[in-house]
Amino acid sequence: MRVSRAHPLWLAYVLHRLSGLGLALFLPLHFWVLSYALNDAARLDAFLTLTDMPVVKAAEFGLVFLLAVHFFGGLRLLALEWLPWSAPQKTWAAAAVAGSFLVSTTFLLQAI
Amino acid sequence: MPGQDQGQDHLTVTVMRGGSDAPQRPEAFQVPAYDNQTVLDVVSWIQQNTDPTLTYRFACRVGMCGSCAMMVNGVPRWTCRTHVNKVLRDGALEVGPLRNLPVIKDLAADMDPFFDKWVAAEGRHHPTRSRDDDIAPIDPAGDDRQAASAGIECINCSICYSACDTVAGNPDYLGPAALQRAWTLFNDAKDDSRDAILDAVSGKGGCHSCHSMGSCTTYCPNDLDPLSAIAGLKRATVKRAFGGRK
Amino acid sequence: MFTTKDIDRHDTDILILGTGGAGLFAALHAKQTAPEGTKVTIAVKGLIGKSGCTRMVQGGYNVAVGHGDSVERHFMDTIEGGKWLPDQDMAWRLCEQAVVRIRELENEIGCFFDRNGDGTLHQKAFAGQTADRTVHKGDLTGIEIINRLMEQVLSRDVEKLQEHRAIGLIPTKDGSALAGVLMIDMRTGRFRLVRAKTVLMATGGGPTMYKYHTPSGDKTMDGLAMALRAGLPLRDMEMVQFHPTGLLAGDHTRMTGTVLEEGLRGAGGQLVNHSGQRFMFDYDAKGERATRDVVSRGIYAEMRKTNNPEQEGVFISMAHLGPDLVAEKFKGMVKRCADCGFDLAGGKVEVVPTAHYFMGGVVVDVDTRTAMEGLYVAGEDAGGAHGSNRLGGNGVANSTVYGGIAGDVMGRDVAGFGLRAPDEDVLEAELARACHPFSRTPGLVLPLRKQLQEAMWDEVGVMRTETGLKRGLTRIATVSDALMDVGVAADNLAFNLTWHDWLNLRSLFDVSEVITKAALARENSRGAHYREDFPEPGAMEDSYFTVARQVNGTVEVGREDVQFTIVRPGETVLPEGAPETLVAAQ
Amino acid sequence: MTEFRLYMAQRLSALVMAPFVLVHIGVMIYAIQGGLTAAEILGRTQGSVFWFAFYGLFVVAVSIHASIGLRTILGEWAGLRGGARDAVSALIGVGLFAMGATAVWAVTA
Ligand SMILES: Cc1cc2nc3c(=O)[nH]c(=O)nc-3n(C[C@H](O)[C@H](O)[C@H](O)COP(=O)(O)OP(=O)(O)OC[C@H]3O[C@@H](n4cnc5c(N)ncnc54)[C@H](O)[C@@H]3O)c2cc1C
Ligand code: HEM
Ligand code: SF4
Ligand code: F3S
Ligand code: FES
Repeated sequence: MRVSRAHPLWLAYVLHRLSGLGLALFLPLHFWVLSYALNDAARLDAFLTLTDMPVVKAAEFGLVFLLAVHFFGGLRLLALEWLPWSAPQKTWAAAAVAGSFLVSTTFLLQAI
Repeated sequence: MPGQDQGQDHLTVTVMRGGSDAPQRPEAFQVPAYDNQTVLDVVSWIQQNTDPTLTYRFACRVGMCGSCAMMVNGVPRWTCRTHVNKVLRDGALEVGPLRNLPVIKDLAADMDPFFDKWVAAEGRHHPTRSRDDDIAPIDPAGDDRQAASAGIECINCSICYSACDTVAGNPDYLGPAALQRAWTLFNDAKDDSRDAILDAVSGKGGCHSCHSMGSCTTYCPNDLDPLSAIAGLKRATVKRAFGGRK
Repeated sequence: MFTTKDIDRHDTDILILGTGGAGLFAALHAKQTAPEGTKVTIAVKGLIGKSGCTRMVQGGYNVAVGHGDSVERHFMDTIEGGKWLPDQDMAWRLCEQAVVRIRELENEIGCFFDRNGDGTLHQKAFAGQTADRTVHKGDLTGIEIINRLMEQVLSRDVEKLQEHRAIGLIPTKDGSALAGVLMIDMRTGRFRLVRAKTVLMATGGGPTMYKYHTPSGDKTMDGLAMALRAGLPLRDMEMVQFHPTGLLAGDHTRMTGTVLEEGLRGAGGQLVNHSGQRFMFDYDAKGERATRDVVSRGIYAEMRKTNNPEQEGVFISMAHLGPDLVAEKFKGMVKRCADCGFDLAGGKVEVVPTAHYFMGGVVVDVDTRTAMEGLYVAGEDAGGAHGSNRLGGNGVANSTVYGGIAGDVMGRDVAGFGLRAPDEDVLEAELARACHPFSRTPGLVLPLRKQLQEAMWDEVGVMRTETGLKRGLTRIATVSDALMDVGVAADNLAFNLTWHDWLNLRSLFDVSEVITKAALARENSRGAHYREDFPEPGAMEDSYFTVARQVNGTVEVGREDVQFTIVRPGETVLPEGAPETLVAAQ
Repeated sequence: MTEFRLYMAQRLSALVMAPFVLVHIGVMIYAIQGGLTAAEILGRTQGSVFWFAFYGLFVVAVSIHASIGLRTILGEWAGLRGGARDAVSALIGVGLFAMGATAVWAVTA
């Protein structure tokens, strides 16, 4: 049977998990790109010029977005678990998502 | 067939059948609609009038025993106190056994794992006094007591347990109700075993496995808040690790 | 189709039937007093602690601790409330042990009962009490008691047979002792004989043979029906307590009959008839605040006057107290009504008297022993402690007190007993009885249950007459015969609720007949039993109780004199000059 | 490692990363504004003890944090249990650390 469970806290949980997973998958790639610098700065350069391309821009936006989502979601969780407040958790979830959007949009605007 | 009189409105009800030995399969029924009708009434009507082999469970019929919980249109609910109108989608209902528990037959789930975990979470009182002593005077408004009282009205219906995806993914996870019970006891001035409780909820599948997804709190029919209770346990274990005492 | 060879056999030392207050307490106490290594088994028709009525207790637990109250005062209220019919030794033990039991519940089991601001226990007075005596946890006292008991039992080494329904007491060949209990493992549909050295029957009575009733769905008088077949004497069987305000929501919903709490009337709730008139003052000077039996009769009489098939009940109306106030003070009740589509706070809700508690039961001594060696009975299955009327708050006190006593006594007795050989003929007869419906064409069981419930409500209900009761006997017999021709398909017996509906109904028929015959035998009106043709209570000095027994297949009812072992009518055990009541005037 | 220790390690590493993430995002925004070149990046970071420590700690924290996180996901979503799950996640942690360390070395050495 299909399970319905779309409520703010659950969405926040899924978002946090998917963003964490996304970051974990991206991280090795990121490290690999940076390691290029070790033996060939030019190759790194060539790669980095790709950042001008819209696709790469979008990917980068996505990554920073993931990081922001995960960061705020993580802070939300830490607050929720470790600070003894409890009631308006939904507001927290919402605020975290809103905050991440804010940051990533700033980034996007800056980058253009 | 009685009840299926012409002209009366009908509900289309899909019921999950099957169990431990037969695979689950949906079966559709037409059930007459009434003004005051709960999901339990709908299920009962099918068993009493159309299919005598349909299995479900209930006892109190007023939301006190927590025996009648089922999945209703994808959401775990106490069926004896769920008015059909509240959950009907396009005149249809889909009813199944509680999620995250073994199915015995049709709509009756095996609740033993739920209670085994209740016990595993040290979910029982550890006495400091005996029947020969007076009853301890306790300030009902004290902080500890308020925290203990917050979760005390749990009817162990297992709705939160069925709603939680962590339970679904992690068979060791003690689940929201058992952990909430542990938190209640932890705050109970009369309880002797606060350390044992924290130990019990710090192991495999303990409170640290919870991802605060809050489905427990969202769907608890008694408006209890296991999410916050579990957060309380996490806090208490962290405090203890840093040498803090309760 | 089944023979005794198909029965799984299983042995234990102490067997407990039922997991209400009585059953769970018995398990705990048996573990405490029985010799090391004694095997304790609990078998229950539903899930442990989740079935039965103890869980549904709202108002609370009567116990004389504080507010100037005393065991003597609790005892006198119990005797007078029971109209001098209670077994006085049982009533005394109930009041005396309740004091210990409540401390055990708080201190050892872990219950938390509501406190006053200064930390002491909060106590209130139900109707019929002369002291603030009722300990409670909000209006969900039963959940607190049963959950705490349940987790204590679950965490001990007790064998659990859940969804095991007892269907027959199997004695030894000479019939003097109990050998074991025949059960159906409901989940698989298989039969199982559990032999034990001692057996506690705590299946909780439950007058669910009435059209309107409050008890949980698993309670269908199985215990008393089994005791009847085993030839045990049953007392006070005419005494069925009706709660005045059961919800009336139509016969297609299981909500019908469930209790709207007593406190609503206490707080000023008004009962009005279909012309919008308050009527309770026509029946009693206390109006809506009169005791349960009086209000139930008032409502019943009013319903009869109206005699409108469309509008059966009367209405309870709270709105004049201010909907917000009502919603706040009776949060749980208002929410429950709202869930079912009724507006208790602002509108009016249709109500009807509803069968609530069964005072009658197996004759036992103060140690819960019965006439049959090895069989003990406690809780609502046992008769005697309440006489003709149970005070609100004495029900759960009774089940927990006597459950604990049963556990202690069985724990001590068990060493002196061995396992006994069952009478295979009785076993075969009980098996055949349970299998009877497989030999008939399958049909619907529900309509017959409805017919029984109508008959009991009409003829053996709140008000009774000889003609009505006799008519009742005929109606019961007719439908009972009809049941024997309704079959159940035997192709899938695993968790087959329809088979169990059939068996439930069988028990209800058997006990309904006893209730009716006992009601015929009592030619006066006491407590819950009201005979329109004998409205007087009769001289208290000459009080008798009824004892019913099945002899050669027919139910015979006799009368026995009440023994005033502690106090005689007109006297009191309270010290001289003790005030009439300690409850501040409302 | 007990569940509780893993929990603590994940939360503490997250706390450690929090300021790093903010700074890192800030730097990226700043860098991207001018368009990135390898020389620009390396010019800023190479030979800097500060950036070495900064990214070094970041890498340590993230390896711990992500491997524990993936361990949970492997358990709940991939049904991996017991030793296998611990081994896989430890491997991921070590791998992340190795790659991260190489990268940090590359940009700061
Ligand atoms: C709605 C409601 C409110 C009440 N409020 C109060 C109150 O405020 N104060 C008060 O004092 N009393 C109250 N009572 C009465 C009180 O609940 C009972 O008197 C008491 O709890 C009975 O306890 P018990 O252990 O005998 O039976 P129960 O608690 O009813 O338990 C019976 C057990 O036996 C099991 N069983 C039944 N048949 C079989 C079988 N064939 N085989 C195996 N197991 C079987 C059942 O499943 C159940 O587990 C209330 C009752 C109801 C219905
Ligand atoms: C400062 C930033 C970060 C914070 C505050 C943070 C916080 C958290 C927290 C609290 C959790 C636990 C979630 C839970 O158990 O439900 C978590 C999980 C996780 N984190 Fe982070 N994190 C941060 C950065 C990162 C980074 C950079 C990565 C990627 C490499 C990452 C990957 C993960 C993964 C994979 C999980 C597991 C998700 C889950 O269990 O649902 N995190 N994070
Ligand atoms: S916490 Fe709520 S949902 Fe969970 S078992 Fe208790 S009452 Fe049911
Ligand atoms: S739904 Fe599950 S993950 Fe935690 S907050 Fe509730 S227990
Ligand atoms: S039947 Fe008891 S909670 Fe629904």
